[in-house]
Amino acid sequence: MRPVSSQFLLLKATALFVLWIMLSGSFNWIHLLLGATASLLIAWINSGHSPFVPNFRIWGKTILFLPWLFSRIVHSTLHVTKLILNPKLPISPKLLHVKTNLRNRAAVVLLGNSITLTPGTITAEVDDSTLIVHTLDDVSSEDVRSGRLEGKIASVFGNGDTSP
Amino acid sequence: MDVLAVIFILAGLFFLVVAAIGVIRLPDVFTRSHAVSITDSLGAFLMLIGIAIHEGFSLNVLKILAVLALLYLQNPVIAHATVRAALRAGLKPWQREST
Amino acid sequence: MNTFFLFVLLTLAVLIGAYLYRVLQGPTIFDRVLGLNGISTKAIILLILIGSVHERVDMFIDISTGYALLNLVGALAVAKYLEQKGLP
Amino acid sequence: MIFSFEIPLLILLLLTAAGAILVKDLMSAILLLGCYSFFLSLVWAWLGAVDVAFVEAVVGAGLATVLFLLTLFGTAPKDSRLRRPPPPMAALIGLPLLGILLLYAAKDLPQFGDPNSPANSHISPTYLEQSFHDTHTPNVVTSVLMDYRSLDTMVETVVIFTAGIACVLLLRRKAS
Repeated sequence: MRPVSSQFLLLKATALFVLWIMLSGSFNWIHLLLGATASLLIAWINSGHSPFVPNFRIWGKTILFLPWLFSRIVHSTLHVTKLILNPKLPISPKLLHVKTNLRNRAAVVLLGNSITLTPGTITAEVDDSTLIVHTLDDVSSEDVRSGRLEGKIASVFGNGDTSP
Repeated sequence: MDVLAVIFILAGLFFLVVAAIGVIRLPDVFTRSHAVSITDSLGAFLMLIGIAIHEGFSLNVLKILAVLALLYLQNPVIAHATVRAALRAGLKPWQREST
Repeated sequence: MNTFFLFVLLTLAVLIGAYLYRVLQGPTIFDRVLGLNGISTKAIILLILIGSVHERVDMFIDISTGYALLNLVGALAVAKYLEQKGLP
Repeated sequence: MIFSFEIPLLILLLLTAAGAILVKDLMSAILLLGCYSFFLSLVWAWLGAVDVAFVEAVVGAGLATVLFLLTLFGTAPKDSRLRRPPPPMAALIGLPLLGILLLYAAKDLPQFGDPNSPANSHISPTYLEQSFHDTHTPNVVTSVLMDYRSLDTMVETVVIFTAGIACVLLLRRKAS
């Protein structure tokens, strides 16, 4: 078992605590105390599972990456909508094998999730360096094939791709 | 304010209708999962933003945004798990016969 | 505004019917799982809409959050099961 | 207005229930049951019974599906298809008759939300006004469950606890 990162523990506990406040909606001190205790306890119990060590430096860049991703989602949603509403159904689905140079596991997770979140492409299998992507047609898979998405994510994570 | 909410909700409804049509029309699991992901990405987004505008600013808006974030985090995971299970179970993706 | 919400609710019910057709009909088990996932996303939206109609959104959002979280567990369990057992 | 959204929900509910009975393998039946309890929770939510809807959504749609799946994991042979004998004649005739009888009896019940019905004119106001004085519990539902019906709830808890122990015994990993 890896040593528990106290930063990560606190982060988890804070997220849980925010969820607690949101669900209870009460700022009574006994409720807040109960919530803090419960979230710390849950974060501590679950601390052994996560393979990721958080890297706080990339968070700002990740948040900047999200609007771009959202614009791509809107773009491809409109494209898939046109495909579905077309009476001839002009789709040519196929499986792509996409090699990725990303070495950071969090980066691969972000890549796979972004691909799946974009309509028209879906990650079917993730290996260490290969993703099998199912696409609806060639237009919707353009971002993946041209490596644009991967480039964006690589720039989010910086060039420090050395840590596996 | 309400006009804006109505516009957002109707736009969301449009994408949900398109997704339902896709789920009926498309030929196999893999292609249908694309149709479902339209719902998850833009339909739910527009719909929930519309409701949030209708509600006005309060703690509820924060909760709605949290549900939205939850949807955005979990739907790709579910879709990926389903499609991966389908692929590993040996389902062959549908292809057009003419090519 | 309430009439409009009722219209939206009825449309969503019809759309759920489309997904239910996929769950009932689906040639493979994966189509059924996919239909169920679609229905659960609609469920979350519908619950919040119903809350908006009843003007008690805060309570209904709690339900939809709980439902969404457990839905994730359920869907992953289903996928795991199918991965191990293959096509029935 | 209140009834116009229930009808499509009830139709969906009936379709799902029929599908769960008629479907050919156990896995699909489990998925359809998940659908079913989700629709049921929507009906509860629409009627305004939020806590029942919450329990139905969390336990019925979420937890029960996972528990059914765990059971399938542990017990299912390779072939989980259902082979069921045709239903007996008595059930085919008797159950619809019973349903008609129940519907006929339901006609005499007070209307939904009728302010003059006995439940709304005597019982509910008493509990709403007296429960805090009696039990000092801020939530009326909790006070009814935990104080007025405490014996009932205690025995229910015993039943659930026993079921939980049985589940743990059946599902725990074999120590090898």
